[in-house]
Amino acid sequence: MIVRVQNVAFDFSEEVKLFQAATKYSGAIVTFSGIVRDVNGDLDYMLIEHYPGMTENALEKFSAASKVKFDLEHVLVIHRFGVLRPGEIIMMVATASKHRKDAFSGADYLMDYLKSRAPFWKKEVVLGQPDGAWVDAKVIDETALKAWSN
Amino acid sequence: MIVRVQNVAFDFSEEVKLFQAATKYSGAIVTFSGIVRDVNGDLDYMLIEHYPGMTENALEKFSAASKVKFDLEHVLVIHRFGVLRPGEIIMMVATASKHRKDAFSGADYLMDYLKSRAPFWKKEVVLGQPDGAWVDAKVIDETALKAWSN
Amino acid sequence: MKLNLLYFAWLRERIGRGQEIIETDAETVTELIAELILRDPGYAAAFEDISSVRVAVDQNLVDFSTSLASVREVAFFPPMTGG
Amino acid sequence: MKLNLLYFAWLRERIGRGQEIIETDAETVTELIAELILRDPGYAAAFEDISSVRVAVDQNLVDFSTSLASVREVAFFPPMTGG
Repeated sequence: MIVRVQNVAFDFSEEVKLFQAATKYSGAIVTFSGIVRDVNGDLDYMLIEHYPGMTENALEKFSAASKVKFDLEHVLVIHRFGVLRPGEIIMMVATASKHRKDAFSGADYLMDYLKSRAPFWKKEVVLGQPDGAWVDAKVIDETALKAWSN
Repeated sequence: MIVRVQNVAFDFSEEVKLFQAATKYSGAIVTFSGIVRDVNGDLDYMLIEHYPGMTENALEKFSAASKVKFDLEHVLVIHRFGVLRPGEIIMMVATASKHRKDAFSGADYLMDYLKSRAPFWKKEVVLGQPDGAWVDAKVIDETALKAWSN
Repeated sequence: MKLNLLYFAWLRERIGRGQEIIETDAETVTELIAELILRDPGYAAAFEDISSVRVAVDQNLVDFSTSLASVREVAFFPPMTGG
Repeated sequence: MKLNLLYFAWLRERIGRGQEIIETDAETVTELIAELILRDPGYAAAFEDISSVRVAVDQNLVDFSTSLASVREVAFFPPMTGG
């Protein structure tokens, strides 16, 4: 299980290679990656703030929970903070399991927890408006999270 | 949408890089990869047979269906055939969407169709038994597929 | 009519070939299978447990009751195991 | 008692600082918020819509009714938006 919270960019392809190499018996690997997108053509950058210490603890906790709940051999979570430009990868998760449904569910579960329970906040700064605007949490994200307890 | 059925190995990391570069507005990318595993320590190789022509048509059809059903910007499917050694990547799918749930569901759906409806057959050849044994289809795979029509 | 027949995986192995062209008057897949079974023990072994056999006509998965009218290619194989 | 307070995102911006150490007798998070609001308009603005505020004590997400007994760090922030 690997959890990293970092300011610098990471190489998704390289991370997946290392992740796969660190598994022995998993026939199924699922990855998720989140990318900064400039949907309206005016995004200067995205600023990600986080709560050092609590962030790492929360991600470790969710990763460990997903590992047990879905019988995962290996779990990886990397999340960036600071200034990110359009096209950059914000974060990734990877899960490895014997069974593809577990690998899918593990990654999906981990993403739901990460979205709504890991202390990250995003601000979008568009060109000409240097103050930026904090991204609002979505009701559907909270709903998705609660579905796992049913 | 890209579908490839090939004998030669492919570079998963490189494929994901190209896949991401080919998307414009998708903030969420999900990948699945299947890997040959030597669980009992005696696997010589896996042999994958397929139905040329029908395979490509089936994969194109499922990819197009997943694209519409889950509002995906881009879909990639690569599946190998022939002799594959332990540790080699058998196949991969990648999905890109605005919303993470769509990217997850699209990849999951595509995998369920690919597993049970694309004309591939796997034979495992263990050391000392050159005839090998055809892998049986699983009831849970058929059940998973039918769940999408509910 | 002339039909191009294809066999995959263990059906191919039991029948002893992957492809053949036959002349038949079978009107459905079921009739075609009945005809093949009479040929030799390999076919009989291949079609022994019909619940483990799938069929595609002109590259589309179909039921055994499907008509062979204007069909050019019929493929028999076990349940698929890709991925 | 001494408490280390942390503020994130727009709570930090409204309060005008990200961290401070205060001396308080507040027994619960709710009492602490009530005390902070009286300080200056920045705090009042930050805690105006309490349904948009989340709290962690010693790095665990909790309810506002949580006791501050033996707590060392309290963090206030909006609903999280990672991923």
